[in-house]
This record gives sequence, structure tokens and C-alpha cells, in this order.
Amino acid sequence: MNEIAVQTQDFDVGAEYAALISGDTDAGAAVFFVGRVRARNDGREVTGLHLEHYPGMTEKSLQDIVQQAKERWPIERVRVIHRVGALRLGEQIVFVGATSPHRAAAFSAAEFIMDYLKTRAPFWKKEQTSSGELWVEARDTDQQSAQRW
Amino acid sequence: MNEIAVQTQDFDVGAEYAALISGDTDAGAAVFFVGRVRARNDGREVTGLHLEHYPGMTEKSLQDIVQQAKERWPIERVRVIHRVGALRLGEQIVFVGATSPHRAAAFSAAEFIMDYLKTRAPFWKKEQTSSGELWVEARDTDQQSAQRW
Amino acid sequence: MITVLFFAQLRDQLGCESVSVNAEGIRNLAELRAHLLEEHPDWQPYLGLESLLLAVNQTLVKLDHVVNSGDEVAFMPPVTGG
Amino acid sequence: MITVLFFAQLRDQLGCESVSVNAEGIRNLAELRAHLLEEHPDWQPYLGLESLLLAVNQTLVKLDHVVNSGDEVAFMPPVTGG
Repeated sequence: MNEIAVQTQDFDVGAEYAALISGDTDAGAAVFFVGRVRARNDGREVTGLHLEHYPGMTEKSLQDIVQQAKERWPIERVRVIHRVGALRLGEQIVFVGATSPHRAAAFSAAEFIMDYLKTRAPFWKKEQTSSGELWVEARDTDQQSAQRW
Repeated sequence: MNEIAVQTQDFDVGAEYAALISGDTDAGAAVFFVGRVRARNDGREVTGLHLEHYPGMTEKSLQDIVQQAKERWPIERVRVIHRVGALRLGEQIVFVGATSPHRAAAFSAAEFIMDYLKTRAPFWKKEQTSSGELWVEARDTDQQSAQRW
Repeated sequence: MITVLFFAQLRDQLGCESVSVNAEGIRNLAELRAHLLEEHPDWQPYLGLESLLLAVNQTLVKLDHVVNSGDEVAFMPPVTGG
Repeated sequence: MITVLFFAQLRDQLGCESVSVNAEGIRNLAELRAHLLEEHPDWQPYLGLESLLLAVNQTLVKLDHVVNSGDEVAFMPPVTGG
């Protein structure tokens, strides 16, 4: 299993979890994050997203973020999936899974990967809303989250 | 779906995830923790566990912990499952899932619930090891983790 | 009467799962424990441990918590679930 | 030559996805940007933004990063994935 996937197709959380723990009895702790297209964003009614990315750099930046997580925490396995292209309301966008012997390490690694992905990986969301399309603005809170680490 | 389950039977992470997000397009973020019986603990070779609990108080304390999480963070849905009885190497012990519009809230709520569960919910592990059975000792690091919140 | 429960290694150490105690003259958990230790001096190394968790009617409380007839009291080792 | 790529709203604003620039006399990203703004003064409100992310050969870098012929350079709005 590759650690990183950038893909248009959906993913199966149960299958990803099963693959992450398969045959590994040292990883007592597994933490997962799933991000989905939500109905409201900054007060706008969202009906869908288009996710643009920078092919090549996307995979490279995710691999670099995963490598940094592994250097900081005793991680057994990591899996990052990010979808691109057209996504409808409620659809899954991103999956991050991390396993470790230690609970705190698994939580920290998964949250670190998400915080870095949000501020360093070249993805851009264009929202479809009731009043037309618009590019999503980056949030200061995401920068602040990433600066914690 | 009940928020809390204390049970001998195993759980299906994919099905639990599906139930948590079903029909809810406001929860853009979902965080899950799964704890499993691991092969090594404090240098001992573990072959299985027996999980004892205090029936009645267990459910009450988990419900209280979930309530505290909801008062601290904007949580959409929560699910906590803890198994009791005999568990073999690699088997799932505990599931905590939390959904929220906000990533940071979902991460914090799931980790808070685990930290409190580890120090306040009346479960006790007896390990089967290559050199016999022994009751697991509580860890200072778990107390410290719970005191962060 | 007060129902007193013991769990996990504490139960194994005392060789006892539960006892019923006459509530008369017992105002709080500290007095309940003193009463139990008077009747079972050999329980001191285990029931005297400061690290024990205490519950009255299935809620965690401190040693100065009031107990009444009909209460369910539990003495428990530090928990190790999750 | 240097390949320069623009992404997302920046690409929409410039009405341009990529340009090739003669590397001669251009030592770093700041000079590359100055060169582009000389040729396209109307790009200033967008390409002049301090918030833009910069990459050379698919790695995030700062404005003083060296560029050479053959490099792939990207100017990008702050990212919004996840």
C-alpha cells in the first residue's frame, strides 16, 4: 500500500483502516481523520466543490509532511488520501490515518499531518454555492494551527 | 444509535464511521480512535487480556465524559464503544468517534474522551503474558495527559 | 446498610468482592474505611493505599464524601481501560 | 528558459496558466517576478501579493530563492485543501 494517494475516486474508510492495522500487533493505537464537503462554510450554502491541485508537487509535499511526522513521533504506518476534481455535498475529501504503539503519538501525528496539509500542500477549493462559484479563502486559524508544532 | 456501548462483542469501524456521518452534511470533520491489544507492553510479551469493569458505573462514567466533551467543543455526534471480557492479541478494545464542523474540535474531543476514559472509567486490564497473568499498572503519563484539559 | 464493592487486584488482594456494613456511626468514606480496617487489620496494605479510586453510587468522589444507609460504595485500583 | 506556472484564482486573475521566461539576467524569484511585472504591469495587483506561495521545482521556497534555466517555478495562492 502506498502511503500517499491523490485521486479522483472515493475511498472506503473501513478498508483503509483494515489495511493500516493488518498484520501489525505492535500498533495499539490508530487515529483517523476524514474531511468531507459540508453544507455551510462561512455562512455560505455550499452545494459542491471543485478541487484543483498541482500534480507532482501535491504528492511530493504530502510525502514530505508524512516524513516529518515520522521523524517527530514513533509512527508504525501512515496513510494519506486526498481527492481532486468535482465533489458533491457530503462527499469525502481527505483521509489521514496513523498507527503507533502510543495513543498520544497517533493523535499528534494525524493532527500534525492535517495542519501541515492545510497550509503547505498545493490544493485549492472552488465552492459551488447558491450565489455562484468562488475560490475558498485561506484561514488564519489554519496558519495558527500549523504554527503550534 | 446509542452514544455509549459496553459490550463483549467486536465492533466494525467502517460501519461505526458510516453511522456517525449518515445524513449529516454539517459535520465536515470526523476523528476516530481505535485501541487494540498490542503484542508488547512495558517489555512484556502479551498474548491476551481480560477486561474487567464495574457494570453500571462504566456506562455512567462514559456518558459523563461524553457530556463534558460536548460542553467544551461543538460536537455533532459522538460514539464510544468499550469491550469487556476476554480479548486476544490484536483484537479491538475501544472505539471513540467524534464529528464536528471543525477539525480542531473533532480532534480535541476524541483525544479528551480517550484521556478521561483512561483515568476515570472503571475498566481494569489483566494481561496474559508468557510468564503468567498480571493486573496492568496505571501509568503516570495517562494522568498527565488527562490533566492537560 | 452500606454495600461496599472491591474490584480487580484489590478484590484479589482482599479475597473479597463485597461486604455489607451497618451505616450507624459512619459519616463519610474515611470513617467507612477505618471501620473496615478495624474489622480486617490485614487489609491495611491494600485498602490503605492512597492511590485507590472511590465511588459512591457509581460516581467518583473523595475520601471526605458523605455516606448514608443504602449507598453503594466502591473501592477501586487506578483504572487501566482504553 | 524558466517555466512559470500559475494556479487557482491567480491563474484566473492573470488569465494565464503558464509562461516561459528567458533565464538570462534573472538570479532569483524576486527578479523573476519583477521581470514578469515589467512585461505585464496589469498583473501587479495579483502577482504582487505578499500572501502568494512560491515553489521552485515543486518545493516551497522564499522570494530570495535562486532560479536557473530549466527550473519549474510556481506562483500560488494560499492553499485551501483538506
